[in-house]
Amino acid sequence: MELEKPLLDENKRRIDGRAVDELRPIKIEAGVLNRADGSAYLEWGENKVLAAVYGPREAHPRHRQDPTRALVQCRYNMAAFSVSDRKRPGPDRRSVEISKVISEAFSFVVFREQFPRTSVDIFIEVLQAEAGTRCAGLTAASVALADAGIPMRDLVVSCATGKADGELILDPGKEEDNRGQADMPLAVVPRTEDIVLLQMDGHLTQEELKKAMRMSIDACKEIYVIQKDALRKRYAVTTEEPVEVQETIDTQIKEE
Amino acid sequence: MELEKPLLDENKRRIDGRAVDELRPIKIEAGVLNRADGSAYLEWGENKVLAAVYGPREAHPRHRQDPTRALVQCRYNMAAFSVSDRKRPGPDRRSVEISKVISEAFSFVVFREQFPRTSVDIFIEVLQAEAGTRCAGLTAASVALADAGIPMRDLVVSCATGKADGELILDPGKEEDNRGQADMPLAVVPRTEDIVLLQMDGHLTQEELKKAMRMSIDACKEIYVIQKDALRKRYAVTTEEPVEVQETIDTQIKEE
Amino acid sequence: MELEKPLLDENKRRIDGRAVDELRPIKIEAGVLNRADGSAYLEWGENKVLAAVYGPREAHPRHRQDPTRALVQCRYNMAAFSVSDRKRPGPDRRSVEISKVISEAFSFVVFREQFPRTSVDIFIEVLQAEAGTRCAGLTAASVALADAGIPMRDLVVSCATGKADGELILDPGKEEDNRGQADMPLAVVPRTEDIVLLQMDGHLTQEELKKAMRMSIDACKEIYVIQKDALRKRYAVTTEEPVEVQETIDTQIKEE
Amino acid sequence: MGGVIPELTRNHIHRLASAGKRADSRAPDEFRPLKIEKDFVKSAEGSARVHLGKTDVLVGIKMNQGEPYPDTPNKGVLITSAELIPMASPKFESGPPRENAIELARVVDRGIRETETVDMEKLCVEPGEKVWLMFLDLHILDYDGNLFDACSFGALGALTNTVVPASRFNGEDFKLEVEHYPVSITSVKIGSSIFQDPSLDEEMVADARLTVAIDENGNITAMQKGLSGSFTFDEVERVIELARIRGNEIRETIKG
Amino acid sequence: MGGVIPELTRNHIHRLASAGKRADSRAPDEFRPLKIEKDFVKSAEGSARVHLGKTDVLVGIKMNQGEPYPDTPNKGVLITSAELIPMASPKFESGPPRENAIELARVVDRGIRETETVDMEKLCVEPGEKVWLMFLDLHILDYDGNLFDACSFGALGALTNTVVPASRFNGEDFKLEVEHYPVSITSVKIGSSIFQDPSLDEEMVADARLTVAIDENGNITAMQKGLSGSFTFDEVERVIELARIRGNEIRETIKG
Amino acid sequence: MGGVIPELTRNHIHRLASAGKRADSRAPDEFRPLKIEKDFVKSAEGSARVHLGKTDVLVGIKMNQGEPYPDTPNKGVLITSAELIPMASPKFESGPPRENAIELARVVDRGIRETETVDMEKLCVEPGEKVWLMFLDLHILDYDGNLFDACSFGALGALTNTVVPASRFNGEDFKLEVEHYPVSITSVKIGSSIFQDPSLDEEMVADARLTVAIDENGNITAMQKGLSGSFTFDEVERVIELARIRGNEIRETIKG
Repeated sequence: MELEKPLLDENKRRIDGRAVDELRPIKIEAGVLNRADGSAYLEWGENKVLAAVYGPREAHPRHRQDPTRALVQCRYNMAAFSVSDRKRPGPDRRSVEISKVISEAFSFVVFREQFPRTSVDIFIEVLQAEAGTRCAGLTAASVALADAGIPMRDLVVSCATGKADGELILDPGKEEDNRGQADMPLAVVPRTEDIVLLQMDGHLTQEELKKAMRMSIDACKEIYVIQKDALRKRYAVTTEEPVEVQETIDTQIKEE
Repeated sequence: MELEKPLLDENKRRIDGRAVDELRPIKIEAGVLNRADGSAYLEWGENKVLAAVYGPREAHPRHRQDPTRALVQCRYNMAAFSVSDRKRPGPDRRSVEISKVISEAFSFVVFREQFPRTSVDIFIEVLQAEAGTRCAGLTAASVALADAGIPMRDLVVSCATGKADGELILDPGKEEDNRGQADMPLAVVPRTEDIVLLQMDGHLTQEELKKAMRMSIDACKEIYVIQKDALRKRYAVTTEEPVEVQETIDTQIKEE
Repeated sequence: MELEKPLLDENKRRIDGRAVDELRPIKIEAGVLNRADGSAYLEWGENKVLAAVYGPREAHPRHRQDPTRALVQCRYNMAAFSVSDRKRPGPDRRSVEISKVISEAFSFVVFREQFPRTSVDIFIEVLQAEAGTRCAGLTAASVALADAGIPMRDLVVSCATGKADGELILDPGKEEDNRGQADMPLAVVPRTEDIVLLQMDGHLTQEELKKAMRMSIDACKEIYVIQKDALRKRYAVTTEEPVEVQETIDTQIKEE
Repeated sequence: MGGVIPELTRNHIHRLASAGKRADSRAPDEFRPLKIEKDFVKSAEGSARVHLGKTDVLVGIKMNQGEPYPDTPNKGVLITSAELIPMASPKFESGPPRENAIELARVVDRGIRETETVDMEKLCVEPGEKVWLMFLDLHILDYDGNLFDACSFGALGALTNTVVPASRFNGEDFKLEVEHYPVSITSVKIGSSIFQDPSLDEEMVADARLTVAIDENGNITAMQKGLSGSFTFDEVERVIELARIRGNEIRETIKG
Repeated sequence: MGGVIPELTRNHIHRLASAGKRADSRAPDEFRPLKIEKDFVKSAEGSARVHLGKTDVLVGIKMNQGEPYPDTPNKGVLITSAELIPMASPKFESGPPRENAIELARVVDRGIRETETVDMEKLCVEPGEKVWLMFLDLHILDYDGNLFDACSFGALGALTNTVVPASRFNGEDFKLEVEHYPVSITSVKIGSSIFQDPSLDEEMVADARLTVAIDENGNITAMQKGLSGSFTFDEVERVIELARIRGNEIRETIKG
Repeated sequence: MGGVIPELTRNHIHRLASAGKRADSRAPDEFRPLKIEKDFVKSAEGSARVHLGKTDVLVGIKMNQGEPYPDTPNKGVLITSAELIPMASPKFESGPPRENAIELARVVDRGIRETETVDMEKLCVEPGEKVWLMFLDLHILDYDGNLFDACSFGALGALTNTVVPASRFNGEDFKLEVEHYPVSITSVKIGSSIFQDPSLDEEMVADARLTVAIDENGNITAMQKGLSGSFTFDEVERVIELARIRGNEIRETIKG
C-alpha cells in the first residue's frame, strides 16, 4: 500500500486548502418546495441537502399523540444515489439514530406546548453526500422550520469538529473524516449557547474536547448568519405568505 | 445458439397451430368454492385460475373506508408452483401492479354507491400459468363477482393481443409472449365497449395499435358468451341460492 | 466417518452417565426480576432459562381482546448466543410454533374467565440451550405465573421422553436428541394428569408410546416438587408481596 | 383456527356431542368424502388437489438445486410453506404467515421429514456441495376444517407423482420414490366425545385437538396436540387406536 | 395518487372541464413549463432533476457489477425503484413502497427496458458471469401531479449523461449510449374532456388516466391506463395522436 | 426510554433534584451497586451478565468466519444488536428494533469499534477473503434505567473472557486480547442538577442525558447526548470531569 498523503501540510493547510478553523462554503435557500409548509435547500461543500417541514398537524398514529404538547419528528434519509456505493432505499440503523438525535435537538427549541396532540414533521433528504450530512441536514431543517412559521426560541445550527494529524480541524471533509482521529458533531442554539446535539467518537483529551466544542460553537454562529440571510431573502421577495407568519420570523431574528 | 423456430409458419399458422386471430380454448365454471360469496374456476390454454369474491363487507382497516361508496380491492396472486421457476409466496411488485389495474377495472362496473363503507374483495389465484394470467384472472373474477350477486353494469372481459414476426396475434401463448415484439392486455365492458384496462409494451405503429385493440375487443365478446354460459349453468342446477340473487344475475344478462 | 459412540452402554447407562429414567439436574428460583409481575430462573442440565409474566393487563391490540376471558399469550425466544451457531434475533418459525403450543397449555390452567378483555403475557428467554428448552421454558413459566399471583387450577410441568438405541429414555440430552429415534415433549397438570401439551416425532410403537407418556408424567411429578419448593422459598423470605397474593399461592399448593 | 362461531351453533354442536352425535350425521370416527386429484398442476414437479368434504387444498412441489445444510451434507433439503390465502376463508387475511399457517406447515413438514417418507439421501447431487431443494407448498383454497389431514394427504399424494427435473441440470429426470406412507389422522374432543376429521364448526367448538400420524407398520410417527383443552391418558390411547384403523383405509386412497 | 380534494375544488374543475377549460388556464394539450437539470448529483453515475410545473423529481443512476439473470446471460440488469418520500406530499407516508410507487417504478422501468432505450448487451462484462447492474432511483421531491411523465423524462435525461464507472473495476469509464428516445405523455379524462400533463388537482378529480410512450419513429412503445374510469376506442386514438405530436417537442427538450 | 411516569413521582423527583438529592438517597455522582458475572453463558464465545442496581443485562459474543468489508480487508467485523425484549419492561413491545434499541446498539458498538478496544486486525484470517465476524448481542433482562452503561460494561466484560473458536475452522482457539478499557459513564440533568447512573424514574423525568466514555489514559473516546433538553458548555465540562473520576473506579470492577 502506498503512503497516504498527510491531512495537514507543513503550513497546517488541509488537503482541500482550508485552514484548520475554516468552514467549507455554505449556501442556503429557503422556501424551495411547494407542497411542504416550509422548506430549505442547502449546499455545504459537496453536500446537497433538502429539508421540508409539515405541521403542526394531527399526529399519527393517534396513540403516539402527546396531550400536552407537539411531537417533533425528524426523518433523515439519504437518496440511494447520494453516496459512491449505492445505498439501499429506506431507513437503516444509522439514519434512525441520526433522525432521533435531530428530533431531540429541535424538541428543545420548538414551542411544543402551543400545539398539543400535533406533530411537527421534519424531512431531511440528502441528495449528494460528502461528510457532515447530519450537521448539514439539521442546519437546513432549522431554516425550513422557520420558513414553515413554526414558533421557536431560536434557530438551531450544527457543525462538527474533528482531529487530523493530531490537530483539531473544523468541519471535516470526507477524507479527513475517514482518516481522522476524532469526529464531534455538535448543535447549538446560537443566542444562548445551549448545546442540543453532541456526539463524539475517537480520542480527545479533556483540553482538546473543550477547544473543539468552542470551535464548533463559534462556527455555528457564522452559519447562523447565513441561515438568517436565507430567511430574509425568502421574505423580501415573497408576498404570498400571510403577514403574521412573516412577523413571527422577523421577531425571532430581531430578538437575538 | 441454435436458430429459433419462427413464431408463424408460411401459412401464418402459429407454433401451437392457431390462426393469428384465434383464442386458446377457454372453460369457465361458476360457484366452485364453498366459503366465498362467489367464485369461478377458469382454464384458458394451460392457465388454471381460481377467483373468489367476498362482500360487500365492512372495509378493513377502517380508515380506508369510503363513506360514499364501496372499495373494490383485488388481490392477484400466483401459487408458488404455478410457474416453471418456483415463485416466492406472497406479493411481489408485479402482482401488486396487476392487482391495482384489475381493481380499477372492476371499480368501473360495480355499483359502488349502493354499498358505502364496505369493500368488495376479489381474490385471484393463478394455480398454473402459461401466459395472459392477468386477462384470465380478470375474466374469472368477473364471473365470481356475478356469482356473488354483486350489482354490476355488466361483466368485464379481458384478452391480450400481441405481435410476432411482424404480425398481430390474438391471445399470445408463452413463447409468443417471450419472443414477440409487443404485448397489449385490454379489458372491456362488452356491451358498451368501455375500455377499463389497457397496458402495452413493445413496438406498435398507430395503425397496428388500433387494429390490435379491435382484435382484443372482438375476442372479449366471444369470451363474454362463455362467461354467461358458465353463469347460466350455475343457476340452472342450484336451488340453494336466494331468489333475489338469481334475479339480479338474470336481469344483468338479459339486459345486454 | 468414524463410528459414533452408542447412546447406551452395556449397562444401559447413557453417555452422560444417567439411567434411562433419570432427569438431568434441575434448579428453579422464583422472583428473580424486578419489573415483571412474576418471574423465575431455571437451570435444567445445561439449559438456562428465564421466564417473566405480566398481567392480567389490558390486551393489545384491542381487536384481539376477548370480552369473555383473558388471553394467555406466550413468547418463547432464544437469545442469539444461546446456541452454538448464532441464532438471528427475533421470532422464527420454530419459536412461533413453540410459543403457540405453550400458550395453549397455559390457557387450560389459568382462570381466564376472571379477567375478561385482558391478556396474561408470558415471556420465556432461553439464555443457554442444550436440549428440551420448550419443556424447561414451560416449567419455568409455570413458576413465574404463580409468582405473579395469576389464579390457576394448578402448576403445569413439562418433560420429554425420547428413544435411543431402541430404548425409551427420559429427558433426552442434546446428543440423544440429535441421534435418537423419537422425541416426545409432554406437559401435564400434575394433580389431575390432564395432558395439555403433546408432540411427537420419530417412530414409536403403540406400546412404547404409552410407556413414554407414563415416564414423562411421572417425571413431571418429580419436577413439580422442585417448582413448589422454589415458590415456598420465594414467599418464605419475601415480605414485600401483598398478603392476598401469598394466600392464593398457598391455597393452590395445599390443594393438591 | 381463529374465528368466532354463533352461540346457537356452538350450543347445538355441544348438545349433539354429549350424545356422541355430529351435526352432519357422521359417526364419530367417520371421515368426510375424500377425493385426491394427483398431478393437477403441470408446472409443478408433483402436485395433488385434495377435497376433504368441503375443504379444498392444492399441494405442489417444485425442485431446484442448491446447497445442503452443513450438518446434513449428503441429504436433500425440504422446505414446506403454507399459505392461508384469503380466498379460502373470510378469516384469513393476507400478510406474513401467522402462527396457524406456521404450525400447519411445520407439522406437515415433520410428518414427511422425520418419518423418512422420502429417502433424502437420494436427493444428494454432490455431497456437501449440491443437493435437491424440495419446495412443498400448501395452498389452501377452501377451508372447512381439518387442514392438517387434508394438507398431509396432499403432500403424500404430490410426492407419489413427483418427477425430479434433473434434465434441467444435464441429468436425467427420475421419479421420486416414496418409502413410507405415514397417514395423519386428526381428532377433536368436544365435551367427552372424540370425533375424527373435524369440520370447521367442530374445530371452532372443540376443546382439544390431537393429530396422530401412523405408518404402514402401525408405528406412530408424529403427534401434535392443539387448542386449550386437555386429554387424559386414556383418551390419547383411544385416539391413537382409532387413528391406526382409519389410517390403513386412507393410505390406500392416497396410494391409489 | 390517493388523497381527497375539497368538494369545492372538485366541482370547479368539473365545471371548467365541461367547457374544455383548465384551472390554470392551460390548453387541453398544453404541458406545464418543463426544466431538466442534467448531472445534478455528482455522486451518481448519471442524474437529472426535472421540474414540471411545481412537480419536482430527481432521478439518479448508480452502477455496479453483478450477476446477470439466468435467462439473459449477456445483458445488463436494470433495477428501478421509486420513493414517494413524505417530503413531497402530506399524503406520502414513510414505509415500504406502496402500490402507487410500485406502479410508477414499473411503468418507467418498462418504458426503458422494453423499448431498448439502452442496448443492455453493451452492459455485459462476461456473459453469464458478470454484467452491469443499473440502479435507477426515482426520488420525488415535490408532488404536483403527473409523476409518470416527470420521472420518465428524468430517467431518459439521466441516461443521457451516464458514465459507466468501469475504472472502478480495472476498465475504462465509458459513456452510456442512448439508442431510442421514447417519450411518455400522460393524459387524463375529466368528464368528456382530455387534458395532457394533469396537475395534482386534475389527477384527483380525473375519471381515467392514460400514459402513452412514443419513440422518435412515431411507434407506440408503452401504454398504461389508470383510475377507475374508462376510455372509448376513439378517445384512446385521440390520446395517442395528441401524444405523438407533443412527444416530438419534448424529446428535443430531453436531448437538449 | 419511552413511557410515562405518574405526575406525583415526577414532582417528587424534581423537588428532590432542586436540592441536589435523589429518591434512592444516592449522592449525585454515586453509581448503584454493580455486579458483573463473566462467562455466564457457555454457548457464547464470551459473555457477561451485569447487574446495575435493578437493571439486569446479559451480553453475549458469538464468532464466525466470513467476508471482510471491502474498505477494511484486513480487519474483523463487529456487529452489535440490542434486543429490548418485552420481558424487561412493560413498555418494550416485541417487533423490529426501535430507535431506542438502535441508538443503544450503535453507541455501544462505536464505544468498542472506534476506540480500538480490540485490535480488529488480529481477527483477520485471510486479508480480503476471510475474517472473524464478531456478533455482540445485548440482551436486556430487567430494565431499571441506564442501559448505555450497563450494556457497555457487559460488552467490555464479555470481551475480556472471549475465546476465538478457531478450532472449528482447523485452527487453534485463542483468547481475545482487550487493548483498551473505555468506560461509559452516563449522567442526566434534572433541573440544574447532574446525576450519574440514572435510575429509570430519573431517566423518565430528565431533561437531558450525556454519555461519556473515557479510557485508561483519561482520553474521551465517545460521547452521546440524548433527550430534548440542553447542556451548557460548563455542564458538559463538569459531566466529563466527574465521568473521568468514576470511570477509573469502574474500570477495575470490569477488569476484575
